[in-house]
Amino acid sequence: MMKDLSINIAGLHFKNPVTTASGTFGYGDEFLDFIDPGKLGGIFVKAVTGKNREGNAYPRMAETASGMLNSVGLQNKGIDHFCREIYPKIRNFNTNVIVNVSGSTIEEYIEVAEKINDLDDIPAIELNISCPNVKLGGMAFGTVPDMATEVTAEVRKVYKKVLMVKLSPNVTSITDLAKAVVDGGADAITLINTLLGMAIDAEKRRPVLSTITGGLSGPAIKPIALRMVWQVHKAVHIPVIGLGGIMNATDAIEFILAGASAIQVGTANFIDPTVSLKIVDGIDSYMERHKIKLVSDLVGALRTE
Amino acid sequence: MMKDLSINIAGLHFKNPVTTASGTFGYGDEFLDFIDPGKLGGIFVKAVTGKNREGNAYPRMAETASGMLNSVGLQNKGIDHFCREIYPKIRNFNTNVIVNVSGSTIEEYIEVAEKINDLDDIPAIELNISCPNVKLGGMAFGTVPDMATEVTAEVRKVYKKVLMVKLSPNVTSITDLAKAVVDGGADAITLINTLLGMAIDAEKRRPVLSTITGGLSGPAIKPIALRMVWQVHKAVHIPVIGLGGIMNATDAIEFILAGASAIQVGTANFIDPTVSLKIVDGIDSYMERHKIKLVSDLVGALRTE
Amino acid sequence: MELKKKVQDLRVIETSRLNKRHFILELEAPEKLPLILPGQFVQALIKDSPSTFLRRPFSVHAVDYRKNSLRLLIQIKGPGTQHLSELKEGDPLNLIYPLGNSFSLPFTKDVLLVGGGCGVAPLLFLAQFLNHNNIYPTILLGFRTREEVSEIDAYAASGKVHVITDDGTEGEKGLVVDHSIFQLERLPFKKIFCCGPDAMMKAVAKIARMHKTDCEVSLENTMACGFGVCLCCITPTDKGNERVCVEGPVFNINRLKWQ
Amino acid sequence: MELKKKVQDLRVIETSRLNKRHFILELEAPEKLPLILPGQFVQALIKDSPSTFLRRPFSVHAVDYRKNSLRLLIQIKGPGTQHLSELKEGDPLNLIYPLGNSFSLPFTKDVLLVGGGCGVAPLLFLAQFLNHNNIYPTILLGFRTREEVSEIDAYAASGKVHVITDDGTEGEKGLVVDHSIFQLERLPFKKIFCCGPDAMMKAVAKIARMHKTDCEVSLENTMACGFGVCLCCITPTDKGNERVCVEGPVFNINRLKWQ
Ligand SMILES: Cc1cc2nc3c(=O)[nH]c(=O)nc-3n(C[C@H](O)[C@H](O)[C@H](O)COP(=O)(O)OP(=O)(O)OC[C@H]3O[C@@H](n4cnc5c(N)ncnc54)[C@H](O)[C@@H]3O)c2cc1C
Ligand SMILES: Cc1cc2nc3c(=O)[nH]c(=O)nc-3n(C[C@H](O)[C@H](O)[C@H](O)COP(=O)(O)OP(=O)(O)OC[C@H]3O[C@@H](n4cnc5c(N)ncnc54)[C@H](O)[C@@H]3O)c2cc1C
Ligand SMILES: Cc1cc2nc3c(=O)[nH]c(=O)nc-3n(C[C@H](O)[C@H](O)[C@H](O)COP(=O)(O)O)c2cc1C
Ligand SMILES: Cc1cc2nc3c(=O)[nH]c(=O)nc-3n(C[C@H](O)[C@H](O)[C@H](O)COP(=O)(O)O)c2cc1C
Ligand code: FES
Ligand code: FES
Repeated sequence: MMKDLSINIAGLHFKNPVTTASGTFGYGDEFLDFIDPGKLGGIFVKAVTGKNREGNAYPRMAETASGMLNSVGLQNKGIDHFCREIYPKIRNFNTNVIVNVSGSTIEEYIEVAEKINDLDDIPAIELNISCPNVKLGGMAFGTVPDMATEVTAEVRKVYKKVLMVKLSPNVTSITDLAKAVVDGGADAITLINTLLGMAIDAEKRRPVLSTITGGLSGPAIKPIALRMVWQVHKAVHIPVIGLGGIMNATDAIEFILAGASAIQVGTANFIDPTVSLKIVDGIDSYMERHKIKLVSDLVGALRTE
Repeated sequence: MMKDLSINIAGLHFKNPVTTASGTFGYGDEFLDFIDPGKLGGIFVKAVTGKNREGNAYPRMAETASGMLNSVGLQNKGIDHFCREIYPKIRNFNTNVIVNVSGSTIEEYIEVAEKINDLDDIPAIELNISCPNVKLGGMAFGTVPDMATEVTAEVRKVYKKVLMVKLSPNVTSITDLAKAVVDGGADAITLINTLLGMAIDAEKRRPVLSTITGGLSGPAIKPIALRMVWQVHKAVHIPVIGLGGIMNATDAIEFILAGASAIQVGTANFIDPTVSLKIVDGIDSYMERHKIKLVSDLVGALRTE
Repeated sequence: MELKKKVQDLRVIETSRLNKRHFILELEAPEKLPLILPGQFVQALIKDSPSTFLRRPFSVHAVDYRKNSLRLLIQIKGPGTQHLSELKEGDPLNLIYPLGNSFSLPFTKDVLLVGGGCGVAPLLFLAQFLNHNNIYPTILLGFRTREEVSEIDAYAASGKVHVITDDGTEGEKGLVVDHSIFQLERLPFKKIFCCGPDAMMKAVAKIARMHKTDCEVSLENTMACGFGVCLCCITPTDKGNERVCVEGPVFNINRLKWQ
Repeated sequence: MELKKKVQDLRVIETSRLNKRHFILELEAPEKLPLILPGQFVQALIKDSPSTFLRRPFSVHAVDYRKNSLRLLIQIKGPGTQHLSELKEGDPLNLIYPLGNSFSLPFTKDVLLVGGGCGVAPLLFLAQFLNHNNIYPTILLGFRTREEVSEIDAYAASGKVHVITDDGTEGEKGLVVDHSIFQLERLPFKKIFCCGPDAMMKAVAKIARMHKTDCEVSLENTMACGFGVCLCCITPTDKGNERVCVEGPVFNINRLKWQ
């Protein structure tokens, strides 16, 4: 059967709906031993901020039931280093290379977005207004609708290509936030970032993470992520990119059925660095089995009647 | 070593900090083959509403990674049936029998609370303003601070014994909600109820639950629950009762260290109906090992300096 | 005999493959078995499997009070049953049991048992129980194909057995309701006990109603607890939503509000 | 030889218990082993264990290129290592390997290896590697007690071995830094390689600094990925926060900013 796995998001062509999540795929180079990024729909690289950031102190990780907490805290060498050192190495991956843009102030978001706008081979950015791991680090923008609209609108003014906004799940109403970024001019919405959690070492009577709380990811959060993708897909008319605990093709298809035009593989990359390609293959066989020619026909195709 | 596991919550004496969560322990009677409820600090019985409710349609359950979704929807036979048929059977359990009070309107909460106020052997109620599984079913009260204050204050007027309020984790700021119910006159705060989630059957392309979304419980949510207990413990001066994914004594101690004066065992009861007593024993040996005489010395004793 | 429910580690004393998808687990209790009735089930804890958080329900397939052992007949469906199929002699298996109500002792000798797929599991136990009460039922068993037809000798010792397979490779061909037994103008049975997939039970129930024959079915359902506290396993009945794990799994079709 | 990292199912060809808490796993690769250097590690996938979601890192203890096999020396700590201790010959174990940097080839023959607990794991491989380069190091191994002293013959074949136990039941008594080797006024070593618990490495580093002896340590750390993408495993160095799984696990103590 002839199948078409390609997806169009705000005019941008993805050869398939499988991409990798920011912060779990480095800048792609660490994966070259394992997979060819050119076989993916796209890759979302690690968060870039205005200046160099050392991130949080160690320990930054705690394992939890079917998941993990992290408190990396946006460690990166800043936008200028990115443009100079990283961009030349990754611009020719044969896929959509999308940069996750983070900041503490609107000015910082604007600065980073403006500089990335000048990079020819970066077709889109993902505005991270949802990182729970830095003080003043975005999550405030991601939990108050007016602020979400404002930061999106300000970046929209300087960024001319595809503007995606990544939402935080730590909110009462995810649809309010989604509508807020649509109002700000977003072209697509990514969700979800991590849920704010905590781990304790009972023997030492201490928090496991240096930051006490951190971001929860992995299969544990999949039910929450699926619910939010479904709610946002119904509430707004721009495309949704779904993630949260995707470990295999079945999980990916669940997100697509719930309304995701594309999906991101996050924590699963740590457990199997080849998993994203297996998911592409798995979606292919699902379509074969269910006689579906266009993957886009599956987007939001959940039967609820 | 002489140890004292007892806890005092708003004047109410608990012989130990281990209780069972509403909706996971029936009315206690189904557990009599497995354990003696008299050995527990208390039991929180199934939600009681004003009138008989049939709850939601089948299927009401979906298994998820380290957790489950339910959409029972407060099925119960109403407060009058409770007073007449259930209360006489459970009033003499040698422990604190606490009733979870639910409703769709403030009037309904008041009606139920008033009637329970007249039952001599029920020393406390737990106001459930957080059930995600019924339309107009409490969650609205649990996500808007003003409404949370109002329903608590109205019930406070008619309910003279210990008033606990159970919060929903599906909010941007759990501390705002906690402060709101303190303002309303709550004596203690229980958290967390379930997180709103969703499960999809990819093969059938349908939601698994008849209600599409449902409440997520089990170890998957423990990191989120711990974080909220910690935040609320620091933000308010009334006792906190903690739950969410507690499977064993170590989990229970983590909640106590984070600030819970007592804990509830929920979903774990389904997997091992004797687990609550094992947790009492496990806390005892932890205290022995760490040379702690009063369990109350562990409450909020997390070292974060 | 004790009537209490237990949470107990039993020990695998025999495992045997019936065919590619079905196997038998024989489990020995560490002490005297409680009284178990036909139609009752157990909740098995699947340890060490990351993809099974909740217990899994299985009907009791046979009981041996002298050996203090019980048998389960299990069809491999997903990770839980896969894991159980890999248990070895001597391995422990934690059960909550016995759970649920049971098939009722009929007031007639003209009894038909109908089972399909892994729905045959409780019927062997039921047939033997009927034998103890001097009833020798007719037993109609449906299978997908010849390869899956199994334990016929055991059933034959308890009643008259008919087999039907989807593909006709053994016995008659078709679904159980296609069997010639049901084509008679008057059904020669006063009581039917039925267990199998939903669709099959509904089809049998329809025939039973047509012939005004009394019929009990054992419902499947997704269960979280299995002992009545979670209210996840309900089915609509004449008394409202009832729990399949306590008021069931066996229901008289008159009481059910099947869609 | 290939230098690529691999994700691969290896097969257990030998398991042996050294003592109650330690065991060896020998694993055979399905094809030619890539080049592995001493100090490098593997990330092992613990399948079928509900309490281990992430992989677990282990140093390579020995490599046999002719057999295409490698050995791990593992201390049982929690559910992951417990599960590995129950693997049987023939079982598959999925690894990502080889990961991390390696100990450097020293420009001297006066080399001391110091290991404590499961920190001895990479030292056997390192000693053999040094031997290939005509260096026969002194090897100081610390154990809790006599019962845990193991593989001394293997080490003795590669250098001069000293043992110290916490309780003095074998060799000298005390922590490794209490050993008489370190009590000399001038250390007769120009290079120290050290691996063990944090506290031990810090104590050894202190002595090395005092004597101005070059010293490399292999850091432990909690890792999510193990191949450089999650940034969970950092340690502060002279170049800022560096990844223990890529820029390490081996660091020269001059570069570390230990508290
Ligand atoms: C009272 C009762 C008695 C049972 N007796 C037996 C028995 O004697 N022998 C036997 O082989 N099986 C029996 N079952 C079914 C058995 O419980 C399931 O097949 C088993 O739980 C599947 O677990 P799994 O992890 O292998 O597969 P899962 O991955 O959990 O499920 C695989 C597939 O089966 C479906 N499924 C799972 N559980 C159920 C269920 N309870 N009802 C309907 N569909 C389900 C799922 O939707 C999924 O599509 C019984 C069920 C009940 C409720
Ligand atoms: C680069 C590297 C090489 C290693 N080499 C070896 C080796 O050769 N042999 C060996 O036995 N072990 C080695 N370890 C340690 C080993 O990875 C852990 O003991 C193992 O992951 C524990 O898993 P578990 O599930 O059994 O226990 P868990 O339940 O995960 O942990 C048990 C206890 O050990 C602590 N712990 C777990 N992982 C680590 C860690 N990475 N660092 C410090 N403390 C930890 C936990 O805090 C907990 O208190 C190495 C670790 C690293 C980072
Ligand atoms: C170690 C780690 C680092 C992360 N860093 C970032 C980041 O820099 N920017 C961002 O938007 N999200 C970051 N995330 C969040 C993921 O992109 C993703 O939203 C989240 O992990 C949920 O998906 P998952 O369950 O598939 O991992 C990070 C997650 C992890 C685990
Ligand atoms: C099947 C089921 C039914 C529940 N019913 C109620 C209820 O009636 N009232 C209530 O306040 N919480 C109810 N809960 C929520 C639990 O009391 C508890 O808050 C939640 O499950 C988290 O704890 P756990 O992870 O330990 O189960 C229910 C939970 C489950 C799983
Ligand atoms: S499965 Fe819990 S009530 Fe039936
Ligand atoms: S463990 Fe992920 S970067 Fe080191």
